[in-house]
Amino acid sequence: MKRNIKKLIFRWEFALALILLLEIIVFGRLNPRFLKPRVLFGSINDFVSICIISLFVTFVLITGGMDIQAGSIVGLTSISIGVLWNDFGVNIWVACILGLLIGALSGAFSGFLIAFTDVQPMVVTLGGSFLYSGLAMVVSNLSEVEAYKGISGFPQAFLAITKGRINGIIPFQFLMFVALSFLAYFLLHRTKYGRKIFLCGVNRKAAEYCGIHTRKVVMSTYMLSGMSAALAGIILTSYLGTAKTDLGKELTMPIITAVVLGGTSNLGGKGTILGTALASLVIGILRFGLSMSGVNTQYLDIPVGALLIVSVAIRSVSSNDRLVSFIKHRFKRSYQKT
Amino acid sequence: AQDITVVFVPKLTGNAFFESANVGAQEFAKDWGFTVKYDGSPEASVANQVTVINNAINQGMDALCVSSVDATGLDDVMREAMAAGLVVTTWDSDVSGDARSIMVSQGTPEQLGKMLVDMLAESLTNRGKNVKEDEIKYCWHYSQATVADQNSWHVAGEAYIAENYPNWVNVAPDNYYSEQDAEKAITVGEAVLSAHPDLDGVICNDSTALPGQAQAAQNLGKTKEDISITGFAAPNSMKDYCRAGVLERWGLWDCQIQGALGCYMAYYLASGNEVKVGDVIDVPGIGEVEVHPNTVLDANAYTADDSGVVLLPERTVFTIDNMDNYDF
Amino acid sequence: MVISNPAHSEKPTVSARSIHKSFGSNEVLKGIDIDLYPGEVLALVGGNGAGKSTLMKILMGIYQADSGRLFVDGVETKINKPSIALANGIYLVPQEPMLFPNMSVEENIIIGFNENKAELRNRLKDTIQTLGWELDLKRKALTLSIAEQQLVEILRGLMRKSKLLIFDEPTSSLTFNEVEALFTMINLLRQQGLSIIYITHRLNEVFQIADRVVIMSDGLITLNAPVEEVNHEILVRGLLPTNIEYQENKICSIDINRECKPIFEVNQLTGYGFSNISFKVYLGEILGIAGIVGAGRTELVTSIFGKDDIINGKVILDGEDITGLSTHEVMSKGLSYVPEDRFLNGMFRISSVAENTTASSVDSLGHIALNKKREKEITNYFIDTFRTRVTGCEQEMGSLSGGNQQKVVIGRSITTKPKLLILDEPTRGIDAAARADVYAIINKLRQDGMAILIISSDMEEIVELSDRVLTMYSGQIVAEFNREDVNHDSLMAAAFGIVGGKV
Amino acid sequence: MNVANNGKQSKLKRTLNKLLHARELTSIIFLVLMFAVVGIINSNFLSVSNLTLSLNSSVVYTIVAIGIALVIITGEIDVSVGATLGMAASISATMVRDGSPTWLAFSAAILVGALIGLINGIGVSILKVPSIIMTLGVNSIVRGLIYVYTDGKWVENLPFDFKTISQSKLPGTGITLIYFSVIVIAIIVHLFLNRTQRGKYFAAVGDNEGGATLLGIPVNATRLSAYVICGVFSAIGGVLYASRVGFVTPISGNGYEMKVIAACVLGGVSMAGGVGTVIGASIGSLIMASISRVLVFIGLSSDYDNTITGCLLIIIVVFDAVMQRRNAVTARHERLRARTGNVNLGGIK
Ligand SMILES: Nc1ncnc2c1ncn2[C@@H]1O[C@H](COP(=O)(O)OP(=O)(O)OP(=O)(O)O)[C@@H](O)[C@H]1O
Ligand SMILES: Nc1ncnc2c1ncn2[C@@H]1O[C@H](COP(=O)(O)OP(=O)(O)OP(=O)(O)O)[C@@H](O)[C@H]1O
Ligand SMILES: [Mg+2]
Ligand SMILES: [Mg+2]
Repeated sequence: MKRNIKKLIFRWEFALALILLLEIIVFGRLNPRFLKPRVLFGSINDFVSICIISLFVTFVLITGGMDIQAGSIVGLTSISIGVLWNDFGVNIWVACILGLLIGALSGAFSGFLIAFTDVQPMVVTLGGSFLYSGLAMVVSNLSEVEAYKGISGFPQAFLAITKGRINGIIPFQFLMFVALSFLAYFLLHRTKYGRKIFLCGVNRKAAEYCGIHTRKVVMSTYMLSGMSAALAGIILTSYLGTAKTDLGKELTMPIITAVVLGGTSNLGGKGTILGTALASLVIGILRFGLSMSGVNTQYLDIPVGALLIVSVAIRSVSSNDRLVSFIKHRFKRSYQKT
Repeated sequence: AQDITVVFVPKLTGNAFFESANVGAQEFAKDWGFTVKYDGSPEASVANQVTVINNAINQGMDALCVSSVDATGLDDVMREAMAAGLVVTTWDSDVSGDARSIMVSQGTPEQLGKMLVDMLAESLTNRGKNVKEDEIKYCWHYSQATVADQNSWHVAGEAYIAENYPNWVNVAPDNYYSEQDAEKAITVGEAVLSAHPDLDGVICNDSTALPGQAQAAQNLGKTKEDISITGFAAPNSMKDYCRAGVLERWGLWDCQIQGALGCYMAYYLASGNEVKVGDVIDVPGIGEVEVHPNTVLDANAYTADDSGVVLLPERTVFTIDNMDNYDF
Repeated sequence: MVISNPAHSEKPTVSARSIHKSFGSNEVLKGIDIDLYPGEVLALVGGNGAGKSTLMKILMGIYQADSGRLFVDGVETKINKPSIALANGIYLVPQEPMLFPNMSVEENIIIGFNENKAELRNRLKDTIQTLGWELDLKRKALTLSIAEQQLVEILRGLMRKSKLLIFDEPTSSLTFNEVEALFTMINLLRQQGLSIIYITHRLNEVFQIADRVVIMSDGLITLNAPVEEVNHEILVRGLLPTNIEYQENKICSIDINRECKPIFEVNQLTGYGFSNISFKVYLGEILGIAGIVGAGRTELVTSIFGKDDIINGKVILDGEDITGLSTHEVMSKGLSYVPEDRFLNGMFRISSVAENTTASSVDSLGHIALNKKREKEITNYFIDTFRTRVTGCEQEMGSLSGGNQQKVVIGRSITTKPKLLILDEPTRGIDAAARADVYAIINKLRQDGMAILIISSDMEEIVELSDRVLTMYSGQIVAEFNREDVNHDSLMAAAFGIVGGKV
Repeated sequence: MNVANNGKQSKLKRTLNKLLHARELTSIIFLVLMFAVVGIINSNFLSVSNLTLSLNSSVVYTIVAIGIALVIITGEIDVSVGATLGMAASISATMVRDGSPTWLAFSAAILVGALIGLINGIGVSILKVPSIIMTLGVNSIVRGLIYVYTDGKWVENLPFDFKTISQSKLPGTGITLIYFSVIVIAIIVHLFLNRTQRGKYFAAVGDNEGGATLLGIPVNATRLSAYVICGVFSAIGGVLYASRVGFVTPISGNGYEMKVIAACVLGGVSMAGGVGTVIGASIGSLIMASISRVLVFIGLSSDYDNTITGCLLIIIVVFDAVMQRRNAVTARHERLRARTGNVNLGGIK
């Protein structure tokens, strides 16, 4: 029992949860409005796409891959839904399903290239990020609405999926995030499929020798992250009430940041959904809290970057025996001197 | 009302146009006695603006003055802000009429499109072209197909050309884009000039594209005698090129006044005053402005008593003669 | 402090005093004292996980001892990184090759030297010539087999003009003649006054090369004696854990019915690296394949396993044609393979022992959700039957000693209950006790009716285990022996392509 | 023995062989192919003046790509180069605008670049923060600091002298002195990496860190210096950017990290470390820098900009990877085939 607690305390997720708590306390003191449940929970509306996508980009990173195209898929999905609904008269819900399909296909295409030709994932998804944002432009040209205008006027029911709040406090987006976190957790940590993802990430060759279809597994993770990006595209379209080609273009770096801060190794084989979920909240709440405390949006990158470096540095230094013993040694010596 | 804070939201920070507007707003607000909080994200995106506006609501600010990156994408959050008791105005780039009270506009797309074309026509005339009869080859070079106002000027400008100068030929009907990347603006600019050696003019309705295009011409050793480049950019960023004889004229409106006025309207309403369409308001230090119905910008616009447009400031064409009178 | 030993006139090159080292709560070295004298070859033997590699890594500065002192030429020296060890003339040929995969063999060997390049090249060519090894210096290291990598590592060591040269199981993948050549070289170095540590699990090598034997067990030195004072018997006894009865592991031959249909049949198989291979394996039979490094045995079985193209011929498993199927399909038809390169193809370093054990049989662990209870059962079963030394089934695979890792990998391969099990160098790097365990396991498996194909570079092993032996040479089968005819010499001759006195 | 065989080969043949098998060749072929196709569509593209312009305008990409290639070769990554470039550009631009001599502005920029590189390097090699995290964090911070430093304003009206630095031509050619110097730098770095003991450490560290440590190669120092050099080169890129563009915005260099990484990969630098040359990276930069120019000449709508950039990138890397793999497999098969049945290949001599 005691050992279990000790184990828990030394887990990275625990540290993240502490940071989150600390943020809430500190920002609550700086600006009491921050603590209003409606405000605090409502803040997730503005970064839920990062949370959702990073859950599934975690899968990709665990296989040892990299996904910097998710942001472009958000825009592609959004504009596709808009064009399908506006110009092709497709029912909005059918359009959403088609949107998910488009996301899945986009992810699968990059995933296919990565898995079957062994080109470095970062490069393929970099190409993908150009390609899909370009395709979004092409799709928007199919519409009679000019690209810059954005397609709006969606049915009320569609807009409502992101407007509702439970008890007027907890927004639907938060529930979606929680539900998706559970789904991702189950998939990654509780299923055979999830196990295969880890095995592929630790040693893909050995996984091959174990009879695992590593190509399918690797490809599927990109498909999943593509679908999650599509979902984020749907949510953003509904939330903003407009379908645009460039939605999500600024998400790439925050997504990767959330995933790696969550403890996922970019070398593959390591990572947890809980970590990613917490990290995405830590970053989102940090940005929100700083804004609430009056920090100008354009300076928010500084504290976020600092948090990223400092927390990961502390973690890696404290897990590095050599450095720790060196520091202890130093400390002891200076302690003895005084 | 005491201690009113207006949150002044640009499309993006770090852009000369918006930074100048902020300078103007801050200076005037000091005299007028309220606080302007300039808050925006370095990346122009709807989602980022929504975040900034939500933060303003949550912080309990009094008023908003927004230049929207999207014509409709901010509607919901703007309405939410109104419901939360904030005064919501826009400037430079509008949202739906019912999602804000006052818009401070630099003019309609038609006016601005016409201005761009007129500046080009004048430059061409000054170097001896017959704009009514010669086959004038021209193209547009700006930031991106997704940027709302620049595109609306382009569309209006094209319509104006079709009507008045049917003899002109657009060598690239799909336009050239440089994505607000200054270096790309030069590369694209150079490529445009090399790919079309017989080009007569380039319209750069983007404040990054214009200096880039001018620099490109300079790199290729072209001057205003070889090619007519014009567009919208802050005077400071173009003075050198104008002196070097690379371009003859370009334009903009006084964005400092515009920013200040937008914030003033927000402040005015937040102090408890009411404004109706047709009112004339005396703005200290600037002068009298009239509130027009929304239909001055768009014939099909939403009309209501409490939603109107202020048309100011006047647009200015800069040339070697007057540019030193402006410092922004 | 100057350390001297009455038995030696000279001062020791390197000495270690009361070295302690723990990884977490696992105390690996519990006070090691050791002296290394010039011109002496010290054989270091000990079970898997005894701490041999750890001690060597401490000498090399890769790990730091928790406490204890190191002396070089009698002067206390802090060796806290490899460059210091190198500067002090200490060089370690590591247990697992650590080459630069994208560099050529030559670059791999000469990098890090400050000598004149041309001279270095000549010296390298001379060394290779002396050894008589077959190595293309222009090849990229990533195309080398594990055995070839070991050759390169050894060459690196021989090229160094060091005072203390450490070989950590350098010959685990090598066959007779490479080992012979290495020994000639070591003798040469010994005459030049080098001090050499030679770690091995092959006890007969100890008597071939060593001047002194040191046995390590559980982090302590339990025996330190001149080689003349020990014999095979003493060594074996000294190596075995005290609580385990040593049983001379004679594989009892069981009756194999070669009349009925073979479980596995290869017909005129030709692929890359081998040609015209035909053989049959019967139920309960152990078929050994002997050969020297590069004979094409690994290529043969990996091609069967779906890892490379088959040009011609047929592979039949239990009546089904499995020629050219993918690895996944081949496995599901009932074939398992334990790869020779454990690091590259066999293990998941940062995964737990449990995850490693069940990696081949993930699909049978529940429907969609992973049945962790079942996983634990399976893992514990294998830990118990294989006597794997782990702290628990959650221990990270990479922190196991080599032998224990190998046991986990073998365990994994039978979780799928295969009809035919192919073991490629199954006891590479495994200690005597573990080897006995593995043999016992193999024996049990075949008694349960599994057919087994063993590839090994260790002729003794082939002789001891196989019911029937094939020898391969240059990609072809050159001889077949029945159990009764198998002996070391005939195998050796066949392995070099000499059958019946002619080449 | 093979050693002997190699010795017999004439030196010329060997050099030729080496050139033919160099990875850079693929990149050059693609470059030539791309230029040829565009030239067929629009012959203006192949004019001497346009070709020299293409070279000249790739200068910023090239210098940054050389820097980042060093880091990638050691097996790490640096996504802060864009921010470093922006910072260096802002600093040098404000200084020359406010009247400092160019050399001083240049030195200050380089100092800042080196400092950022040093911070990255310390984080990665000493604190052992994974490089993607470290540089992502530094990227955010430096981006934010640019806003603090410039107050979000553009730096405009740079003196004419400063702008002409990037424009002065090598006598008798259309090539700018700057581009020429960058190519000289590329060659020097190339020689350093391939001909010197120390230079080879970079690839060794990226290829196998453990192995490098074991051989006493100063892994940390090598990585650290790779980052510092990368920071310095990014800063040089920043100054060149400022001089070329003539004004500096706070978003200068945004997204350059991805473009130069793409350039490196196009030039055959492996993201896994250990493989690649700066010459390749320079060629890749030329391809990357030419894409937007090419599109103008093809006359395709700029709406297709990203689509085509993406397709080109994917096609080139996939094609290259498939070819490389095929070659490796063929080579392996040939070697194995040569072994079968060759009775002389036994180990004993
Ligand atoms: N990096 C490490 N972290 C944790 N434990 C380790 C580490 N390296 C080795 N160990 C543990 O130390 C013990 C000794 O390992 P070592 O590799 O020294 O054994 P060895 O004598 O070389 O065995 P083998 O003959 O199998 O190579 C083992 O129990 C192993 O699990
Ligand atoms: N990735 C690769 N690329 C090219 N060649 C390779 C590659 N991997 C292995 N090889 C070749 O395969 C051979 C395999 O190793 P090895 O010399 O051990 O032969 P083998 O058939 O396994 O011999 P043994 O009979 O000892 O198993 C190597 O000699 C090497 O030529
Ligand atoms: Mg060992
Ligand atoms: Mg083999």
